[in-house]
Amino acid sequence: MSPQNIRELRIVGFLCNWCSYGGADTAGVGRFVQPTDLRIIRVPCSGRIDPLFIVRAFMNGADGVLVSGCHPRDCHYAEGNFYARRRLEMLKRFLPITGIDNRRFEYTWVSASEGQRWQHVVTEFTRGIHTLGPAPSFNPVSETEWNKLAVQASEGQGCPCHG
Amino acid sequence: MAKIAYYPGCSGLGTSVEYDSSTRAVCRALQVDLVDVEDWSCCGSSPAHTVNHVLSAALSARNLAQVEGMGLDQVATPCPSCLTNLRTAAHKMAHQDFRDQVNALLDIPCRTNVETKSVLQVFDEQVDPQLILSKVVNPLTGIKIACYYGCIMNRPPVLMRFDDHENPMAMDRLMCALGAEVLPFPLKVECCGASYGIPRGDIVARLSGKLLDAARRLGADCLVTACPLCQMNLDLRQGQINRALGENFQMPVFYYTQLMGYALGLDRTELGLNKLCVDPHRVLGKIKQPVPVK
Amino acid sequence: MQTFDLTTADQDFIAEVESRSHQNLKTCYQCGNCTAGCPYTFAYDYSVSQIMRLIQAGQKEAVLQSRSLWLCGSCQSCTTRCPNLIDVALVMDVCRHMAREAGYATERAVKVFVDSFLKSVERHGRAYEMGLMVAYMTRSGRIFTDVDLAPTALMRGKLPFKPHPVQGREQVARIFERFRQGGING
Amino acid sequence: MRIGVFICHCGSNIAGTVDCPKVAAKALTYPDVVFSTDTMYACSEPGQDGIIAAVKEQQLDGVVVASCTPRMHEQTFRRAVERAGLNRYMFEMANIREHVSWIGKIMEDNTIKAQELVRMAVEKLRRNRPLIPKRFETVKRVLVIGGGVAGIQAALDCADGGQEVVLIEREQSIGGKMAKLDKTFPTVDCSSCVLGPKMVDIAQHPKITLYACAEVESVGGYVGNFHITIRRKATYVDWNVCNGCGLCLEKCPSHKHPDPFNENLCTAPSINIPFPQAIPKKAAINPQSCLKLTQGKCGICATVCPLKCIDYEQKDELVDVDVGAVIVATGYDLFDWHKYPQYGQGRYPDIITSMQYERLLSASGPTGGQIKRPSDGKEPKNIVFIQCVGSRDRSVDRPYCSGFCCMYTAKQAILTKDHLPDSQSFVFYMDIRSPGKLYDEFTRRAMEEYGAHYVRGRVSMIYPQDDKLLVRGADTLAGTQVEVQADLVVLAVGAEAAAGAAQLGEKLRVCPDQYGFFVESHPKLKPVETNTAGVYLAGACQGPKDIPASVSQGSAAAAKVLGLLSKKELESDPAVARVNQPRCVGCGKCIQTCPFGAIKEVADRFGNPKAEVIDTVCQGCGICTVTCPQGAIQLEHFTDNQILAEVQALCPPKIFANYE
Ligand SMILES: Cc1cc2nc3c(=O)[nH]c(=O)nc-3n(C[C@H](O)[C@H](O)[C@H](O)COP(=O)(O)OP(=O)(O)OC[C@H]3O[C@@H](n4cnc5c(N)ncnc54)[C@H](O)[C@@H]3O)c2cc1C
Ligand SMILES: Cc1cc2nc3c(=O)[nH]c(=O)nc-3n(C[C@H](O)[C@H](O)[C@H](O)COP(=O)(O)OP(=O)(O)OC[C@H]3O[C@@H](n4cnc5c(N)ncnc54)[C@H](O)[C@@H]3O)c2cc1C
Ligand code: SF4
Ligand code: SF4
Ligand code: SF4
Ligand code: SF4
Ligand code: SF4
Ligand code: SF4
Ligand code: SF4
Ligand code: SF4
Repeated sequence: MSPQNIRELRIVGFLCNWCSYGGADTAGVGRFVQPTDLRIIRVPCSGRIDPLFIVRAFMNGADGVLVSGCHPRDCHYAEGNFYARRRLEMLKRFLPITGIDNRRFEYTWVSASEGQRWQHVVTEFTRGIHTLGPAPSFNPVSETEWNKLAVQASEGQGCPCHG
Repeated sequence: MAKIAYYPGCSGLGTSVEYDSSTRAVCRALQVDLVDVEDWSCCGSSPAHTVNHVLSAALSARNLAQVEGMGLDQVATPCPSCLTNLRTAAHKMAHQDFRDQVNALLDIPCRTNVETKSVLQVFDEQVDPQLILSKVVNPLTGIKIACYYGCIMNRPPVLMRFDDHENPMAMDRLMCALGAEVLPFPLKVECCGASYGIPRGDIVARLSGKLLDAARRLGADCLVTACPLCQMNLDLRQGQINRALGENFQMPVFYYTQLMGYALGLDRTELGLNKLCVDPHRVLGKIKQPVPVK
Repeated sequence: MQTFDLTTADQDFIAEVESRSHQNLKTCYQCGNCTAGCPYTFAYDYSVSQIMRLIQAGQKEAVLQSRSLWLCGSCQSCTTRCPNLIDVALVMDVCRHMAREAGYATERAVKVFVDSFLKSVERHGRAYEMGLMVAYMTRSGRIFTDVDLAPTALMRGKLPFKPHPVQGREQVARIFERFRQGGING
Repeated sequence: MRIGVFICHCGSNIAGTVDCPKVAAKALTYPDVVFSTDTMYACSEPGQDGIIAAVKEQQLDGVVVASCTPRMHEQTFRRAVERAGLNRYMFEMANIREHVSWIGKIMEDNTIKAQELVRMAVEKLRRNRPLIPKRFETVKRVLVIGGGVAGIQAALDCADGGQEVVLIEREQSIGGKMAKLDKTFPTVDCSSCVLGPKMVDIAQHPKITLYACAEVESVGGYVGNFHITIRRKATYVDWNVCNGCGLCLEKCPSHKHPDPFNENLCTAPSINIPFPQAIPKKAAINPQSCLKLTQGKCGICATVCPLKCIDYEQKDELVDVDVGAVIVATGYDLFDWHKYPQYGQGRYPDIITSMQYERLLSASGPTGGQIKRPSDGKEPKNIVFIQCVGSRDRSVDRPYCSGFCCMYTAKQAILTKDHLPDSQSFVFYMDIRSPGKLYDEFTRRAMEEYGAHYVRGRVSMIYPQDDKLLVRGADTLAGTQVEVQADLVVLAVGAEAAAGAAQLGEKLRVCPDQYGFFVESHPKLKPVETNTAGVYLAGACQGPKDIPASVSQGSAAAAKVLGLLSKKELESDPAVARVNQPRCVGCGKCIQTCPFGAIKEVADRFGNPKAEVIDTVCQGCGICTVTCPQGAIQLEHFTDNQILAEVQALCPPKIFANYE
């Protein structure tokens, strides 16, 4: 199947409750039409997003993952988004090692009042993922090896995203 | 200073020969190294862009390509109309589609890596003010002048990116440095009637008349311009204006380069003061002779 | 005064002006700032903000027949001061192109002047003022245009009798030639 | 587990583009779902009753509602399930309105998306557990920041309601912008006659402590228990002693610096009391211009002061207060019109702002209430008012309407005619915005009775001509250009966010909108609340507002605070972090990262270090959870397992089984 024939791809969003989730609501209230691929998981703060959630989404076949939090300095929890930025930046570098095209992962900042910006972010990101097409099905070195890596990562060893 | 390509513009060969010659003379005196654009052609002036933007850009781009051929990356022109055309062409050609359309009209394609500036901008940004001061031999002390920039030297600001677009000061600063009393002319960027002198002289009479009136109300001895079209409308057509409005303006209209050359004591024939229609000598006579410093 | 039928607004016309000028004309809220600054308003039939309004209303004929299009001096006052950052002068330019393409010339003298000018450039590679004047006077039938200025200008050597040669004038002529063949909108 | 699912139509809001019955039917196939239905308006009384009945009849122990955003009705439904006898955390919401029906047009895609969101909620709910909130006491004191009319009203209402109030004002006196106004629309009554008594009430109220020349230094704590540090800036005058006699002002030799209270139309002495009705009426020294403080010379005020209260050595002072709630009322600032180069950028003295004009009109202003133009002190005849200067203008990034300038311009035109019967006012406007009670009648009066000439159009340029200002504008109704030879031009400058609002917002964790005004919790239903519990908004800090609206909001915020503090105890959100002590290795990473200092180190019975969360301090951000290398500290209600369950609901495992 060529990408053009696929109407929807699997895109997961992690949004902080205070800013970006509100921004997505504002976009809804403003009836800013967006592609329907994205499904949003609400977390209290972008600092709550464990890079493992994202890795897990990809391992389970997500075609794209979008993270959005409050603008730097606007964080409801003072500095959660700084932690998030550091972790997610690391993750972006780490992804290729696991064989995931890191263009499938993006993180950004949208405030609760920026409905229009949210529409733009979703539309652009979805467009980008459609250009890349569906994620190739995971072809791990071996399943056991992957399990090992995942467990290792979940324990904070060998996963650079922690800290 | 690096060599700068020089694009005189068609009027430099005709209605504004004195602007061209005085510009060259002043540049020479201030060590601004100009080289004429080889075999330059008309930029399209004001008419071309009213017909079609690709055509207009192509007429300009041919000249930019000539500059590229000379291995230079800066071109200066005294004429704001040429400036606008050259800059607009380069600006629009930043878009691939447009560039392709333009290049399809040209023999030699233009890559648009040339920056166009007005000669005034070169003076303002690239010439050391101390150098100018050190060369002044006839300070313009005693005359009151109004600097008129014309409507498109600084506008639109997104394109021209030079000086304040409502109250430009580059020429004021130069004239001040030369010792003249520069009045705060409020209509520095108001249009003079542009190229409608021929088809609609009535428009020019009204708009240029307004400028002359504003200068007179301020008590200016003369107007100083940086544009061949403005200068022609205000000077050559001053008689027409007087007849149309029932006025009696006697306002000399200089090119700023003429006054610069005068202050720097350059050869009078190159300044072309005798080419001005409204006799400037009464005003020049007001200039106080410098007291020789001993 | 005319009555405009708003139900039959010419959507294609609106779209064409927008796409050729790359401006979003819906953002014009008719503040009049462009008209307030336009030095030519006194000579216009429709003020520039009215032109903007007529475009919004899809009134193609009224716009293309407006004399204002031909009189705009491209002075950029409107563009520079529009609170909605519309390049109004560019919109005027685009309408003028469309009027010309549609065969209108409600200020004939201006059109003749423009045509004469470009003819002269096409022929000589540079503007040749004497030739231009002669061409303009014969074509417009206004043989007395600026005759009063001729002596002054001639005496000061400002109206050379001969065109200035450009070696590459064929190159310039070819620009015009290709342009005419190309049917370019731009 | 027995889960019930309710799919809301929201009239046609959702049902218009989502096949609700189909979503409900699909939900029945999800694990643990034993009941599923669609409902017209889930939040309405019958809607809620339906949920409660279903919980009872079907013996549900968890409920999923798919409807609007949880930011709208999560609390509503939590209360409903509680009424049905469940724990309020055994409830999940799927947002199928804002995130589905309102943004997608294709029914089929929307329906599938809604189904998946419901599935996600079900999977999360399956891992929820009941949580019990802790109760804590609140401090019965309120902090009001900003002493404009909104802050004054809020402070008085709180104090009358029996709460202690601390009011802090950045400037030397309270009163804000209103203290500078001459008269106020739509009644044209004297501003200081209305405001003055309220300011005095502030000074005299036994429950109000006022700190002027003060700002918030830092904010800690949480709703009910905020710890505030206030910086009281040095005034170089002992305010406990100064009685505002004003002797020092008269004798100060350095009296040439611009007077900000009079909008720089005149000058003021270096030791000053900004205006006669100032509250507190105390002198303060301007350290930038005082000769003693800048050059070590002078000291005259210290000699003349009969009470010997001058202290050149005075330093800033920090004061700590604990409060249960905060009201932000920091108002607005005026747009800097110099961003419009076509209005002369200050080169022409007879172009002034509307606020400067208020000072010219005011009997206590620099001209004693006579309208004189700044350049030559002459009375103007033709006065041009330009509206929307720095409002409704994308080119200066101010696309919003400032709301009150149409009205105050009409007021100024009326007052102008009162002061100068021979004058003629011209008002350039784009639209007249006067939707309040008696407001439109007021602007009409300016035109009809006071003869103000209203011109619909903007002004493109102003320049001097002889001793007049030539104002060139458009009359778009006539379709022409117009010119006025004006003696004075008054710019109705718009409102923008107050300087320092961003920094204050950061301290209070209150979000600014894209223009810097503070964001309310909900534009219709929670207009004075913020997203930070216990912090409220009043007045123009939330968006441009006139005095009646600012005062209403001041009272509304006070009502909210009184409601909050009327409760003996508050319940803390139980969705806090919790340490699984056997798993914790005591590495202390969580302690270091928690932004709120909510985790402390304790020793277990073997003396090993362990982390422990202080429930009332934890804000529930979950930063610690991600930091812990052992997965030992988990944020309740958002545990790793719960979030991973959501991920897996969306992306079912492909290559290996769930390894939870
Ligand atoms: C020229 C003009 C005329 C007007 N005329 C009228 C009228 O006739 N009728 C009418 O209804 N409205 C009028 N208004 C509008 C009126 O000014 C506002 O509605 C009103 O002032 C809003 O009150 P506020 O308390 O919200 O804000 P403000 O009056 O701005 O008060 C805010 C206060 O907070 C203080 N502050 C700011 N930041 C801090 C901080 N970080 N820490 C501590 N303190 C801080 C400020 O110093 C100020 O004292 C007019 C406005 C203008 C510009
Ligand atoms: C067509 C239309 C569309 C609107 N759209 C919007 C919008 O999109 N957004 C918005 O913000 N606003 C909108 N509004 C305005 C909105 O309706 C009002 O702001 C709002 O309803 C005011 O609420 P209220 O409680 O003051 O009055 P009401 O809604 O009028 O409620 C008053 C209640 O009191 C009852 N009542 C009256 N007299 C008595 C009595 N003597 N004894 C007992 N009960 C009595 C009435 O029956 C009624 O239930 C709209 C208005 C209209 C007409
Ligand atoms: S200035 Fe701009 S917004 Fe105003 S009328 Fe002209 S085009 Fe429209
Ligand atoms: S560009 Fe044309 S329309 Fe615009 S202000 Fe100048 S003359 Fe008027
Ligand atoms: S619960 Fe939400 S979606 Fe349902 S009717 Fe109420 S507001 Fe609408
Ligand atoms: S400082 Fe002294 S002199 Fe000045 S007002 Fe206060 S008491 Fe009077
Ligand atoms: S010490 Fe300062 S404030 Fe006091 S009188 Fe002297 S200059 Fe004025
Ligand atoms: S209130 Fe009136 S003057 Fe002020 S911004 Fe709105 S429309 Fe313009
Ligand atoms: S969730 Fe963790 S990091 Fe956040 S406040 Fe609570 S204890 Fe601190
Ligand atoms: S980070 Fe984890 S292991 Fe380390 S102290 Fe905190 S809870 Fe314990």
